[in-house]
Amino acid sequence: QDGDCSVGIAMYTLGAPYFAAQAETARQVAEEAGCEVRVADGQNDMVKQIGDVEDMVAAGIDILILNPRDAQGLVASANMASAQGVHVIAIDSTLDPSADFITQIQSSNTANGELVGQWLANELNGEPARIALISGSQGNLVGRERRLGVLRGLMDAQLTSQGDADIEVLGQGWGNWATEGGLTAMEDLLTAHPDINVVLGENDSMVLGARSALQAAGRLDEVILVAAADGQKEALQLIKDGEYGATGLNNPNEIARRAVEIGLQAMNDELPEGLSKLTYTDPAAITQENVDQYLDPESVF
Amino acid sequence: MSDRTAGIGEPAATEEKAANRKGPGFSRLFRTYGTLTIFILLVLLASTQSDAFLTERNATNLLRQMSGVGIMAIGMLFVILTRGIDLSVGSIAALGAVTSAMFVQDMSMPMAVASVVLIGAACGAVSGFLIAFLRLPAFVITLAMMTGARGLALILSNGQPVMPGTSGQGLQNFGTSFTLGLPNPAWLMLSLFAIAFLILNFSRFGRLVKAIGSNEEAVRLSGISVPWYVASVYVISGALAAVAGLLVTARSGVGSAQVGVAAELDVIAAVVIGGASLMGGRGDVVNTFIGVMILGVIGNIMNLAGVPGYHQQVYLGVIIVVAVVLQNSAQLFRR
Amino acid sequence: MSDRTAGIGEPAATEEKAANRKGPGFSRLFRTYGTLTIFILLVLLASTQSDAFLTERNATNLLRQMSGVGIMAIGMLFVILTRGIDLSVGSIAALGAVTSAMFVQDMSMPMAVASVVLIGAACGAVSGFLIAFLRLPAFVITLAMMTGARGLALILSNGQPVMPGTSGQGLQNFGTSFTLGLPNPAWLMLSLFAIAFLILNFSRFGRLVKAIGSNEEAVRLSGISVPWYVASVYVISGALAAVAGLLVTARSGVGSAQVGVAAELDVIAAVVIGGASLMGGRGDVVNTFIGVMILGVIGNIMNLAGVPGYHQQVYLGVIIVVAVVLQNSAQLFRR
Amino acid sequence: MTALIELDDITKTFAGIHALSGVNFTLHAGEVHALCGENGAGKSTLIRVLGGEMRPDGGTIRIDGEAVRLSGPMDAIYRGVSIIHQEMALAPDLTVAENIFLGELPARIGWSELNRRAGELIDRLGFDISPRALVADLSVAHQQVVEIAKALSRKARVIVFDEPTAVLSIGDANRLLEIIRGLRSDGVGIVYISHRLDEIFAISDRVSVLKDGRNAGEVKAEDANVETLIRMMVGRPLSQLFGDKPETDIGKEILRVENLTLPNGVAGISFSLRRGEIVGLGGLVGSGRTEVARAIFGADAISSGTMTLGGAAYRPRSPTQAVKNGVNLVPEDRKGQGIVLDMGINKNMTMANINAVARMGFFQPRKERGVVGALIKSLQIKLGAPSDPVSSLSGGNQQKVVLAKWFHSGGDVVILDEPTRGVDVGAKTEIYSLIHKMAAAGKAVLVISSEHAELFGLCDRVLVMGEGRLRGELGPDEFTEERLLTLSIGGGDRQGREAMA
Ligand SMILES: Nc1ncnc2c1ncn2[C@@H]1O[C@H](COP(=O)(O)OP(=O)(O)OP(=O)(O)O)[C@@H](O)[C@H]1O
Ligand SMILES: Nc1ncnc2c1ncn2[C@@H]1O[C@H](COP(=O)(O)OP(=O)(O)OP(=O)(O)O)[C@@H](O)[C@H]1O
Ligand SMILES: O[C@@H]1[C@H](O)[C@H](O)CO[C@H]1O
Ligand SMILES: [Mg+2]
Ligand SMILES: [Mg+2]
Repeated sequence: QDGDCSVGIAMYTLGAPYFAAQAETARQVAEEAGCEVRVADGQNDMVKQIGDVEDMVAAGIDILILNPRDAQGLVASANMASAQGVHVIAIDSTLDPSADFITQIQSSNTANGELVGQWLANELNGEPARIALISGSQGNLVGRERRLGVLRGLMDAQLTSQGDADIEVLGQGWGNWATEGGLTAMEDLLTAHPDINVVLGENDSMVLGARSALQAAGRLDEVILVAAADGQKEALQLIKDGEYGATGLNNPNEIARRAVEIGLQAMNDELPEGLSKLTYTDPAAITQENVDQYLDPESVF
Repeated sequence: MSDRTAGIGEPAATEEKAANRKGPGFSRLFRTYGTLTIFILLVLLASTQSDAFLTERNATNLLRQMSGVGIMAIGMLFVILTRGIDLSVGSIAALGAVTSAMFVQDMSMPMAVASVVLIGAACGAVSGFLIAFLRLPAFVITLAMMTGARGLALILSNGQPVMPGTSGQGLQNFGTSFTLGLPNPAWLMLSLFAIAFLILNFSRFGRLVKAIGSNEEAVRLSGISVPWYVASVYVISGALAAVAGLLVTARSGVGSAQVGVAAELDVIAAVVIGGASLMGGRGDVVNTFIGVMILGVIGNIMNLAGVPGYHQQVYLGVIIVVAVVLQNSAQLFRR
Repeated sequence: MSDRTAGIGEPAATEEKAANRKGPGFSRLFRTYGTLTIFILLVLLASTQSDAFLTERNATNLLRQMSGVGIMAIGMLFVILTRGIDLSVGSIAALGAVTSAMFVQDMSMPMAVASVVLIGAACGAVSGFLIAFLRLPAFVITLAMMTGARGLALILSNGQPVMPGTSGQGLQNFGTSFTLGLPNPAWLMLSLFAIAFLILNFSRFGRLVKAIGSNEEAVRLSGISVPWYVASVYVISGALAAVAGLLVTARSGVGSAQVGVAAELDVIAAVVIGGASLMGGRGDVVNTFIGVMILGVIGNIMNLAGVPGYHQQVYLGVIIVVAVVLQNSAQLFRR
Repeated sequence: MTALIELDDITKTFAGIHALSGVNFTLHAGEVHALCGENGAGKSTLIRVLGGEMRPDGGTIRIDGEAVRLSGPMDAIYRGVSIIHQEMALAPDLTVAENIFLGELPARIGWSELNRRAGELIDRLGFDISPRALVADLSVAHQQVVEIAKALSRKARVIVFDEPTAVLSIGDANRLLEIIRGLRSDGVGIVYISHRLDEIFAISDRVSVLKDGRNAGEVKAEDANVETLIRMMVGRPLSQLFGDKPETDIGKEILRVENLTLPNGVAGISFSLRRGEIVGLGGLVGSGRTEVARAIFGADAISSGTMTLGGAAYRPRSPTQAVKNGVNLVPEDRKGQGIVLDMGINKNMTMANINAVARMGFFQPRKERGVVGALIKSLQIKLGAPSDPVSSLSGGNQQKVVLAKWFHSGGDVVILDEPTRGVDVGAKTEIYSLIHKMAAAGKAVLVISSEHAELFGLCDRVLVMGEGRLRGELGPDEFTEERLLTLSIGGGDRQGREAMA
């Protein structure tokens, strides 16, 4: 049945572990189903990704798994692919719902943020939040949703429990989604604002880096570490060991697996009735209490 | 002294030179057609790798995909001819992408386009002034502009993609439709290449730009205001980069400040694969176009043939080296 | 010439000039101390912006944060002295980061470090060979290496962070601890700068590297095998870039293929802010170090003062231009 | 006595061109053997072969009677052969001492020792140059001295000078000849290449002439004179080197310079030029002639002073303004400043007056072809095709292209800085006749030259500079080397004679 099924996986970047894992899982699942697979690395460039999609469609794919660089920018590409009879599934980053695709699968940054924020409010237990914020990259919408999600959740939880909110974001550093970026950003934040008690990062990698900085400064004990997203296994291990507060569940493998499965269903005309255009994975704040449910030392990510 | 015309002070060498010297003749030939040869080899190779390659649809895709890099390569060629370099093109493209999405909301299309081009030209003028009149190193000045223009694009857009809204429909229509079987962005790129060809080969400006790259002092001492010419090439490069950014907005329907990150590297690579010398004075429009297409085909065929992402980068590196080796093979063999 | 023996170890100083000709004398003075002046101005400015700036802790941070860029800048200085350029340092650093995390798992520390350095040197050797022996343009060759080495790092790590595990604890201990009040990475950078100083000023190798950038033909005609020297600087640059990558792993505890994206631009900017000329032959170790620190202080103070992200980029661009203008002001005023 | 160097039947071809065919050349210890010939005759190629920089296609090189195959420049240096190149081979960013010992720097450099040794060598040559000075800061003459010191440092038994005086003024050239005499008496064998025949007679024991890559003869210097040498080089007698000065009407004053003072020490320069006049500007190196020329041309800044052009105030801020006003300059450094080497001959010729062959910024190819064709014809430039790069021409013809450029631009004042530097005798006579043509066309011509014969043969009067001042003017009846040197050195006649000796 080789050749009957061809899957294109167009990632806007493979330059971060999360995406590499996502693409890898999608590839595995599709190959197990007997499909031929091609993976494209958009290298963070919207124009390159548009070209990648064009090339894949020209090469004759049946299913397109698209993690779009830009919600609007890839609309035309998705429409074009669908018009050519390709079954398009969007994953992770948002694709504008006006586009022609089957469904979008992603975690809800708002829902995750709400849960992580709540957990943090509990942990602070009335203490004011003095936050060092470590953001991903400038102009990134996902990052914005994540930080606002957690801050919103924190604010709401404080209001609910105390009737007021005492939250101060002392500084925002930029860590480029990466461990070493989080490390450097944290060093400067720590120097400028020695009196923080929370580190909030937009993903685990950066918080892991920030943790190294805190460790080197001997400040690990006084600071709560939380990430808005991912559930990277190194972070989960630390959560289990009680050395890392919480993170939002954003499992790349789960998202990829479901996307490919839906794509195959669409190809075989077996789509479930009433599939909505937006499929959120279940939100969760991963904490020491529930970490065993998510920790898999063998997983890629 | 009746026979002064007959070879006084002139070793019979020069006539002989033109007639007999095979080395430089061959080298000249390869310098002119080397890029084309590489391109043809690559196309042949590509067509064995995927049936989809030699299709009209794919050719169309390729032209459209490379239109931005192609347009920036034109400006870069002018810059490189003067011995300069422009690292800011990607960022100026981002500025162009963002501002075009903003301007079409409140201006007529021609006004919006003109304003975008003007902004790009203004960025180029700032770099050009510093480089040409204050004689500061182009690498660092355009590096600073690269940082600055990107920051500006982010500030203007507030880091959010700018939606041109319904008023931007005209722009998007232009960007996504075809004329006479070719995508409009491809037409735009091809016409700009044609204009550049005319300028570089038949105009005073083009000739002097080339001469400046070869020997700036000689041009200056010929009574020509070199700094104006040098500054101009950065203005051109900036304006064209803004156009490239506008095209991205036209194609994608959104003005993003993330456009063109690291584009300068692709653009410079294309120009050099097209045989231009970073030491100035050497390079031409047709080969630059072919250089752009070579770069495009490399990426295109790897996608078609399903080369996995990370491996693509390694192959890309290897193919660039092979292209440059071939490009310089005439020179290599001569030694 | 009575005082000929005075001023031991001062290759650059000429009393003759300082005494007799004011223009160039002043220019030389600024060429030597200009970078320092810029640095001092910047430090003064910075200390008015944030109380945290002039603290020991911040100075320590700064040195540690710049250790990677600093180490790569040493290699880049050698490359730039020969009129070359190395765009691949960031990618080779990534390769170094990934391989060091891999190697410490199965090798003794010294073996692992040696292997990492060797891999960086090998990448440099490939570029160096192509540039020096086949005389291909450094810009494009190292651009290809930039793409290729990054691809390799990604393939080796599968795009995932490589955890050195418990066997990597030694490395991480080194990377995160202090010796005599200074972080170890800072010590490493400072010692490498010191070694580079000795090599560049007191060794045949260093002087010939400088001479090659100044007039390659002269060196060749002195019977020296220029290509070996040119190739060597890329080997050095590659090896040092790998060390910089290893340091990142040592500091952060994971080996990531994302290390050093666009680092080449920072590194080159630092070297040029340090007064080196991209036309070769001009540049020295001390000023390069100051150039690295200038770049570090710019970013550091903006972070401390809480300049919002997008604006930082615009300021960075402006400050780089100002630094280069000051750096070249002697030359500007003279005209 | 076996010859120090014996080149036997040397052949060298470049892609079809016979640069050398069967050339023989010998050199003994303690002699100066001059090598003459037109541009492109093969002189430089022959010494590259001798210096191990090029491998000959055929023939034998014998050093001390032993046949050798030189593997590279180092091999030649090791065997005692040092070459001082036409294009100077120094690294400007390094110090004098480093440059002297460039090929043999110790792995670990001890600066005091290196500087001491360099100082000794420079002292031995009788110059006062700091070993720690950067070469970039030295005058051309001093750079030449560094080159010689470099050769001495290698204990060279053979030193080859390829046109060493082309960039030197007569005073420095004379000091150089003095050094060479010293080397000769120390037993060093010298090969001396020059286009200045007077020097050849002043210094050499034997003269070999190359023509079209072959031996055209060898004579003892004492048995030869200028005519015989020229005949050997050119293949026929050259009756008049400077040609007939056509009767031109010296017209109205066109350029007047008053009290011109420059930032670099040139001060109080006043003179005027009239239409149809050829005025010389003589003096020693560094006397500021080039700088005066560049200032008039707007290429360098002026501190004070006034100029008038055709009666109107003239103060150019750039060469562009000078050219607009009809002031032209043929710069001294042809390759660096005069032409764009890798651009077409035709394109170089029209560069200074593009508007004459272009409309609305675009070239009119037919018009340009016409202009170029006429220029090639009237200047008798020998070339393959007009679109060939200038680099394909011999030095003399390259120089004519620069002249053609200004011929075409049609200015009123033409300044020629060392117009015949590095140009062979045949081409020189043609350039002289061009200069006459310019004057005949009513231009005012100012010729800077370090060859006194040239100034005297060509000019109506000669201005003499020394140490940045205009020291005086010589009329045709005062045209003697002695007068010129006296003025330029600024002392009494005794000093002048010394410099001559
Ligand atoms: N590397 C080369 N490649 C090709 N041709 C060359 C090369 N070097 C010299 N030639 C040719 O060989 C011939 C001899 O040149 P050479 O430089 O020896 O002349 P020359 O006698 O030194 O002239 P000049 O007086 O102008 O210095 C010329 O026709 C020249 O064009
Ligand atoms: N000994 C020296 N040291 C440093 N610079 C010097 C020296 N001699 C000359 N120069 C520089 O070069 C300039 C030489 O002047 P210029 O070239 O105008 O002289 P010239 O009379 O035209 O000599 P030439 O015959 O070399 O053309 C001086 O003004 C000075 O700037
Ligand atoms: O979810 C992903 C990962 O967190 C990645 O590390 C950065 O971008 C986000 O979109
Ligand atoms: Mg010669
Ligand atoms: Mg002069």
